[in-house]
Amino acid sequence: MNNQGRPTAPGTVEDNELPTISGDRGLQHEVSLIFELGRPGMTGVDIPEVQMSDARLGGLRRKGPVGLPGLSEPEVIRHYVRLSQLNYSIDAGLYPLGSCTMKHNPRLNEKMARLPGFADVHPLAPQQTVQGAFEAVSELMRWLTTLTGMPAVAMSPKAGAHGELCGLLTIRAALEARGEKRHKILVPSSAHGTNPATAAVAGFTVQEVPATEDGHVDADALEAALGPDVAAIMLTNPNTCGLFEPRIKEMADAVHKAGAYFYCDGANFNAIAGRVRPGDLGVDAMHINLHKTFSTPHGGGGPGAGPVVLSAALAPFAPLPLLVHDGNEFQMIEHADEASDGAKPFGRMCAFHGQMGMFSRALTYMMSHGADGIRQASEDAVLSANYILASLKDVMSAPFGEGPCMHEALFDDSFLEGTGVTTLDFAKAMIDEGYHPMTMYFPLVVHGAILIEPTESESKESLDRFIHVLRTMALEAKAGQTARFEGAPRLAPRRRLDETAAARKPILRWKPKELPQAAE
Amino acid sequence: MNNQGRPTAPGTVEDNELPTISGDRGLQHEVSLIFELGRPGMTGVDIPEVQMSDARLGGLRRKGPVGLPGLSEPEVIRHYVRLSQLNYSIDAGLYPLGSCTMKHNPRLNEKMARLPGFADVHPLAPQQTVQGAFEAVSELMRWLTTLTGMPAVAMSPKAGAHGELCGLLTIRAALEARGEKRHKILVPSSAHGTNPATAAVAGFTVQEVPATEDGHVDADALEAALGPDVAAIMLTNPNTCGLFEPRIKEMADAVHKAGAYFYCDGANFNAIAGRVRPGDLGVDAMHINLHKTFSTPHGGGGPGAGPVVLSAALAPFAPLPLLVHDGNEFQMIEHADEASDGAKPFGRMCAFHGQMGMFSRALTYMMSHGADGIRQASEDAVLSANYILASLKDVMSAPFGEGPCMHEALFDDSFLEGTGVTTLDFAKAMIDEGYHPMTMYFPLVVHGAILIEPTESESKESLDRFIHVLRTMALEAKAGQTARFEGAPRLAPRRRLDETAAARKPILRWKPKELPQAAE
Amino acid sequence: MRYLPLTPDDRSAMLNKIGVDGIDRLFRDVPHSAVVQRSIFDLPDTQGELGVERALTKMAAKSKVAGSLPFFCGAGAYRHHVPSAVDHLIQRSEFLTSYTPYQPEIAQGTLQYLFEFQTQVALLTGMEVANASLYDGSTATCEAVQMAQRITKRGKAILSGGLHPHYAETVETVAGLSGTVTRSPVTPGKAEDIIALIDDQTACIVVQSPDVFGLIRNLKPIADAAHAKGALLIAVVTEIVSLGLIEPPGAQGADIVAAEGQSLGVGLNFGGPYVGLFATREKFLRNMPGRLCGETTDAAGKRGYVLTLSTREQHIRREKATSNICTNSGLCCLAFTIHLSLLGEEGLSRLARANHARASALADRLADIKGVELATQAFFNEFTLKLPRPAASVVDALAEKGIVAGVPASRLLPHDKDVRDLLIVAATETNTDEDCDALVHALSEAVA
Amino acid sequence: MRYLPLTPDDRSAMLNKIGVDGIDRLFRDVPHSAVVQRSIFDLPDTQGELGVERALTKMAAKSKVAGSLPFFCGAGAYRHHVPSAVDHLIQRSEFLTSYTPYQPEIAQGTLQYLFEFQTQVALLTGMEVANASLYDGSTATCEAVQMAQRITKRGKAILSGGLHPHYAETVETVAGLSGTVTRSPVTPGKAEDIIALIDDQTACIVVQSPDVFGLIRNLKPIADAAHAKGALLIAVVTEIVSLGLIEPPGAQGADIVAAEGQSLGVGLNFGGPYVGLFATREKFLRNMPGRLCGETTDAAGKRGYVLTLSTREQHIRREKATSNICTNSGLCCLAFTIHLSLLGEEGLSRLARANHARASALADRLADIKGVELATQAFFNEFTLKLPRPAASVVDALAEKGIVAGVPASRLLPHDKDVRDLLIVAATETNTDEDCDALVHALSEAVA
Ligand SMILES: Cc1ncc(COP(=O)(O)O)c(C=O)c1O
Ligand SMILES: Cc1ncc(COP(=O)(O)O)c(C=O)c1O
Repeated sequence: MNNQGRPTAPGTVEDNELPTISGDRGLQHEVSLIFELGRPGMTGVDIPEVQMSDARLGGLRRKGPVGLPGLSEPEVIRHYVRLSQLNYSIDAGLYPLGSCTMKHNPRLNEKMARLPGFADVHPLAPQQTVQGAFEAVSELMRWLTTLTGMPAVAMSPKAGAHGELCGLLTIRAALEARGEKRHKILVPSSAHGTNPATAAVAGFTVQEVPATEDGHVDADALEAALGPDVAAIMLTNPNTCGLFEPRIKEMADAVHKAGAYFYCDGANFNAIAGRVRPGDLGVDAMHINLHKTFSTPHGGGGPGAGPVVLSAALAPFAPLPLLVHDGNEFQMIEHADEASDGAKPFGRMCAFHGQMGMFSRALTYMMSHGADGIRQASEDAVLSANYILASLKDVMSAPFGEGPCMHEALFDDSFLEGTGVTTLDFAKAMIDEGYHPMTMYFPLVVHGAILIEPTESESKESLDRFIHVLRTMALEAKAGQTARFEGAPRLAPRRRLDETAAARKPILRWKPKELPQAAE
Repeated sequence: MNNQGRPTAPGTVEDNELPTISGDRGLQHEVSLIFELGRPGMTGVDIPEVQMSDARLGGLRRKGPVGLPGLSEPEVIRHYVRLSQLNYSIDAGLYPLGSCTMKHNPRLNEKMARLPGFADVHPLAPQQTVQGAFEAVSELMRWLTTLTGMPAVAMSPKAGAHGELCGLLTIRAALEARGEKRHKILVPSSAHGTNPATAAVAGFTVQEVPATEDGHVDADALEAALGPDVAAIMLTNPNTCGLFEPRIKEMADAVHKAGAYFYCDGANFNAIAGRVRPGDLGVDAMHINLHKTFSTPHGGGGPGAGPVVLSAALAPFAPLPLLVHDGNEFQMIEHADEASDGAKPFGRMCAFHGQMGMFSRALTYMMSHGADGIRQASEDAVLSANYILASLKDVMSAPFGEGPCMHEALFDDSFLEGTGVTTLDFAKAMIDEGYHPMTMYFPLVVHGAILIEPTESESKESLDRFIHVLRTMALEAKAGQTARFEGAPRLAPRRRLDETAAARKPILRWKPKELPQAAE
Repeated sequence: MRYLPLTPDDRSAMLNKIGVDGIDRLFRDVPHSAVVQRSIFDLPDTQGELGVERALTKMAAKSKVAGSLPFFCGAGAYRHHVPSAVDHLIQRSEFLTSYTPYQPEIAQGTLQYLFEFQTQVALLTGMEVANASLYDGSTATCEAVQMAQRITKRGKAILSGGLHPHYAETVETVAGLSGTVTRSPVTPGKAEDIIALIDDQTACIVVQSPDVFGLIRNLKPIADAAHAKGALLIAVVTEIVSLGLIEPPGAQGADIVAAEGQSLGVGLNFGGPYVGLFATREKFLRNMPGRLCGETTDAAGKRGYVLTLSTREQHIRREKATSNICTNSGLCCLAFTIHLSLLGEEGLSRLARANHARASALADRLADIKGVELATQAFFNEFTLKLPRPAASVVDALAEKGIVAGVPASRLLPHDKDVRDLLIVAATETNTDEDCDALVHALSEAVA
Repeated sequence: MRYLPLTPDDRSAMLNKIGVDGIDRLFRDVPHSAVVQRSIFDLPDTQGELGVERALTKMAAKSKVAGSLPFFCGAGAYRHHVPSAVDHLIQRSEFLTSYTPYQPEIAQGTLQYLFEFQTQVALLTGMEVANASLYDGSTATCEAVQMAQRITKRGKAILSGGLHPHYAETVETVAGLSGTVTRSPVTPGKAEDIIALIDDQTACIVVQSPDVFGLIRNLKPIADAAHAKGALLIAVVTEIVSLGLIEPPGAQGADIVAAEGQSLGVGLNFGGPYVGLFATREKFLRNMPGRLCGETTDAAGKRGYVLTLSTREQHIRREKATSNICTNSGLCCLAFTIHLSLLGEEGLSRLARANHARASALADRLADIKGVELATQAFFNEFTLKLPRPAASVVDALAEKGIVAGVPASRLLPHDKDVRDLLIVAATETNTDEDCDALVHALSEAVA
């Protein structure tokens, strides 16, 4: 999730420590920009010089240099190794980002994704030569449709938001096929930002549906908002407050009765996979973030994959390409007129066939867990979140009461009232304790939200340590012992960064110095 | 090299900083022992339960548990990732350990070593099925013998010291074949500890040869020590003071004239590879540390490989196994009587055929560099060491004057005299500056030795930064500004460790607590 | 299960603390009828690494690996040699298993490489600013069109016939919602007269160079014509290595560059994940889609990096955002930027020249085959051949012999009769002389 | 050259600073006659990754990979499945590219895993202390004999006939210098009466269990007899996984355990690098060879680890050291310890049982073949068959068919006529049912 970084314009701090000569501090190095390193002519890749004429370049040969620095391999490796050492990671610690499902990324996934038969395969190679890759995609499709109880799945979306777009365009096509033009999408106020943004991209207008006091979508308000102009609702379930929507089937029925479709944001599927099938809840389309529920690594921001499972009503409108098996071999249908009767693909989401590199990882995860392991993982994720909720609710403030929650525990900042400590301070102090902060200020429906998703990957011992630290921090804050919150983090590679200044006068790239640098 | 850690029993230090609740500090985590984690029954490897009877275990089935902890994969990964984050590495910074040749370890080496045709091959598989692996070994042999100008090479020794042993046993066998029993080995006082230790293991007695004032072996003393009881000299060249022995040929001639052999410790081959052939210097046997000169990674202490090149006089006595090519295919001769006429192998150094995993890496290095690149690497290594010497000699003290040196620059501690700062303090303060200390207190022939080997892998910019830091430190020390040396390092994961206590009451393993731990 | 650290005892203790008597209690809000048992899923149980590895290895072995045979497919995805350091570095836990860098104090590693990536993309394309990646080249093109529509407040987008058909289809599907999209007809090996199509309703012209047939396009006149009518020129690049040798779109007047970065660091991956590069002029900054990383200082005055200008993004602006993108191509950016850092100016230039030289030599040899014509005269590492037979059948015949000759144009444009005999052939530094010999030989036979 | 960061300009500037006018000046101490030119070496020049990779990949492809066919070789090196986490973790820069941990403040990662490794080895072998590794099992055995010679101040070492012949030859070669080494004759599938050979000159008895023919040996009586004469029992283990199922040597009275750790984490590697495990009783501590890591505290009172008792080692004691070893098997220790940490008690036990079950079932099927006899009755995952023909020829014949049946005993003992027909067969968790079927089928044919 992505609301963790409320702009901060921190004051300055003083460092009383004896500074080092180098600026480095033990194992932590200051890292120059790659552009500040390097010498002309140097390279980290040896490529033989070739004879080449300009005759075939249409007169468009590059006139000047690109401006890239030249470094040897050892320097490049050191640069990136040092950079990596400035990062937190799941491998190094608990990463309780609510809505993000920062679970363990098994190493076997990485190994399998690198099998040449999956990785060194071209998307437009003759189809008879890439049957192994097709088989992997097809196997993953089987797992996804089986686990969700949905008849079809569109594989090309490249992440959750792209999946949302795919889902809404499918709905649009289905409506058009019915000869209807509905322009409105209902989105709860607790929805993730991608939901309204996607609705807008897909050419719809967004109408917000309020939440109830207890963190659910107001089903009555939703029903009241339904009408002939409503194309679909976009509902997250479990929702972004970490709660299962108890009236979900009722809402689905109402939506269908109103001639609209039920798009489910499946970002939180990790709470229910193997225990609940969205298809049984009346869902028409749902994206699945393979990079959340199915453990493909987040990689510092991506890539992901967002396949969209579809109900029978929507399946015919799935976008190109379509993977089919003719009883003999797999075939990727890339053009509408090659598709089977009844298929009315709405178009194409992107070049080629989707995120194969993520598919092989997710499939490895699924085969490793098995259906029993996936169910157990969901249960453990929910259990761990409830354990945290139960262990912290007396010292922090849980806006929606006693629980149970699903896979994430939501707190608000009322426990910090009057302490001078904000949710942000609290989060930054966690950094000094060796933890990545949780998601904060999201969802928007509670004040100063603190959303903790431990996932199923933490041991009880790890959860207990985490709880101990958070309890102690909460108690200290309430007792007026605020030293560790002031100006935190103190022990990270950087103190708080000035986000306001960054936005006011954006410096978005390195630029060569105007004047040639004086020689050393 | 291995004399860096003079036992220290540091005083205690005080930490005025606000301690964290968790004990962790930002990105740096405290790490429990693996035995302090885990729960019974848990495992990080899923292996199906099988039916098994005891009938075939000869009544020796294990009676009790081993006592290993049970952890899941995520916990194991976190454990080792966190541990790794407490380490310095070449990849992260300059590692100027004299005599250790901490050069860049190319990633291609790692990739090639993992080719299944090299890695997933059994040493006793039918020889006709492992021709690819044999070819790689044979290619490496060609490179080694060509670069050294020696006719033969024994490939099985597992590291430098093992190579020394192989060399001395070859010499022993050659002497025996001549019907001679000579019991003495001459070893310069500057020699690495493995030299005398190996001589002892090989059943020889050691006689020290002194060094001259200018850091060379005293050739006159050496000649005087030669006699009918001397089996060999063991000479390091370039020597451990980082100097090429100018009278080496003279010494070799004298040795040969006295009926003895010239064993050369090739640990410092990186200074001269591609420019000087030890065969041309009169060397009879020399080990090559593939983990130094040829970039196989040091891996926190090993593994290495120490092939020994042999002169024509010694070649017949090389140990088993012997790799030959019969014009048709490769064959590994594993028994003396299968060897060609004239071969009189002295025995066997170890099971199987040597360190294949290191061979493939070293071969990759050689093929990547080419003979020109190897020569250039040696020149750059020597150039960089001289650059450091020239840049520091005015503020530090170079015992052997103006240079030039070879691949490493030697200083003594006279520049610290009267400052209260020791070589050890100086080294530990480098840690705070983001550097690994250099080799210290070795070689033994100078006081408080500081031996800096930058290797060819550092850019000029990196050398300049390093020089700047060391200059500043030296000047500060001399100016009586000793704050940064007292109790250094301050910024590493640990302050100075009590080595005296560790040796006095050794705790060499974790032990289960006597009493069952109280439940939390 | 090796990935799940809780034991049965742990679970009991935790349920106890929570104060419920079973896990089902935690799922009490799930409608009763929607609770399913394990048995409903016709799927296997937990499997150890060994079993999974065996099954997947067997499956993967049913694909013919590009690196194991003479291989000449391009058309938007290019096989280049990726230095071994790249894969080693991107697998470091701290890069691989970290999230989007929203906590900059402990994410400077990711943030700095994004800043460097943005700089590299700007330099390569000759533009002023670049973002921290989009999904891939096709979706980047789509975002570019939508951005042009926003900036110009016009709806009409004109796509060159040389734009990769998958890209064109993607733009039609999505940007077709916010305006109209017109595709100019295909003119293989020739530059269409696209200038004639520009009118004062036109938001943008989208031109790919080298185009899908390999042809290098001269963008300057198009840019001038577009600007004269108040329209923007969107330049598309599917083979980013070409910019090591060819004049960048920025120098030719492009307003937005949308490119595929897969050629550097990423690999083929059967089509994804790839990395969308997106660059534009500074003045359009606040209309850009995607994340941006910017320089700032921390409270101690040290230089540092943060995600910035997020008021353009969905998590702040919701339905008014410049795009709905959230997860992007982070790790592929890293692979891209490491590969490019390794190459540097000299390496990139040599790589580009090696590609062009190889493709040129191969084109000459193939054009010498009787009945085969070279349709593309100016190209980088990819060209189009006109064969005397339908190209698809030739490709199939050669595939039988273990040679992958290229992409038949009919695979991308099945309805265009004119392209039936066209074969799109790419050659890179990874093709050996033997590969080329094999192709020349087999193609000669196939068309004889 | 991609690995060399100095440019020609840098080199000039540096020479300048040094004050010499050319690199040759720095080599002035090299005798003139020994200075050679590049041209003297008949070796190729610098090559890029692509070229090196191509050449080596081609070379490697000439080996038949164990994992690609039914494969049953053991005899001191065993093919086990190594969890993917192992290779990922050992490749972390901080482990791979660090030196021996002589600066403990910035090497706690290495030191702590060595401490954990020592503990694991002690636990597995049932001994009190273990060191931080030796090169491999064979050299560890050799060091054990030398250590016994030092402790007992006696020279005679008696080697069981069941000791791996390579190990025996290694001991003879090296420990033969510091005493006499006697090899008891080979008694395949049976335990020799080694006790009879012990006298009061005996420093140690060296017994391997399971022995080279797979036989599990009962060590207790030998230990008792040895101790009665003041000799030490050295137990050798070449298949460390066996200790997940079999009573450890420590519990049977062994004084020193020398073992090969290759089975866990390391892989086959064509014979090396492997990892020598070495454990003994606390009272012999100061006679141990190799590095030791110990617990201590730092100046701030925090627990930490250091290399310790280095007064035993060559860098301090020189010719009086307990061994000449310096570089050991660091990274292989790490692989071993990670694999064992992943397995844990339960995983190791299951792994061991799976191995035994598979080998037992295979032994039964092979023994059913007419003319084939099972020579080893008590074994772990390896057993010896008596064939009706020389085993070497059978192995060759099966290799032709793509099946590697095992190691013919004659390969290890060519001069022992009695073993000519013996085939040593190992089966592990990596052998599938199909592998076993193929072996049974092919062997039936070969001996028919
Ligand atoms: C609830 C929710 N919906 C949608 C998304 C968007 O998914 P993606 O980032 O894969 O585009 C996210 C991811 O942050 C999310 O948490
Ligand atoms: C000069 C010298 N000789 C010998 C050796 C021993 O080599 P190894 O550690 O490979 O056994 C070393 C290594 O430290 C050394 O520096």
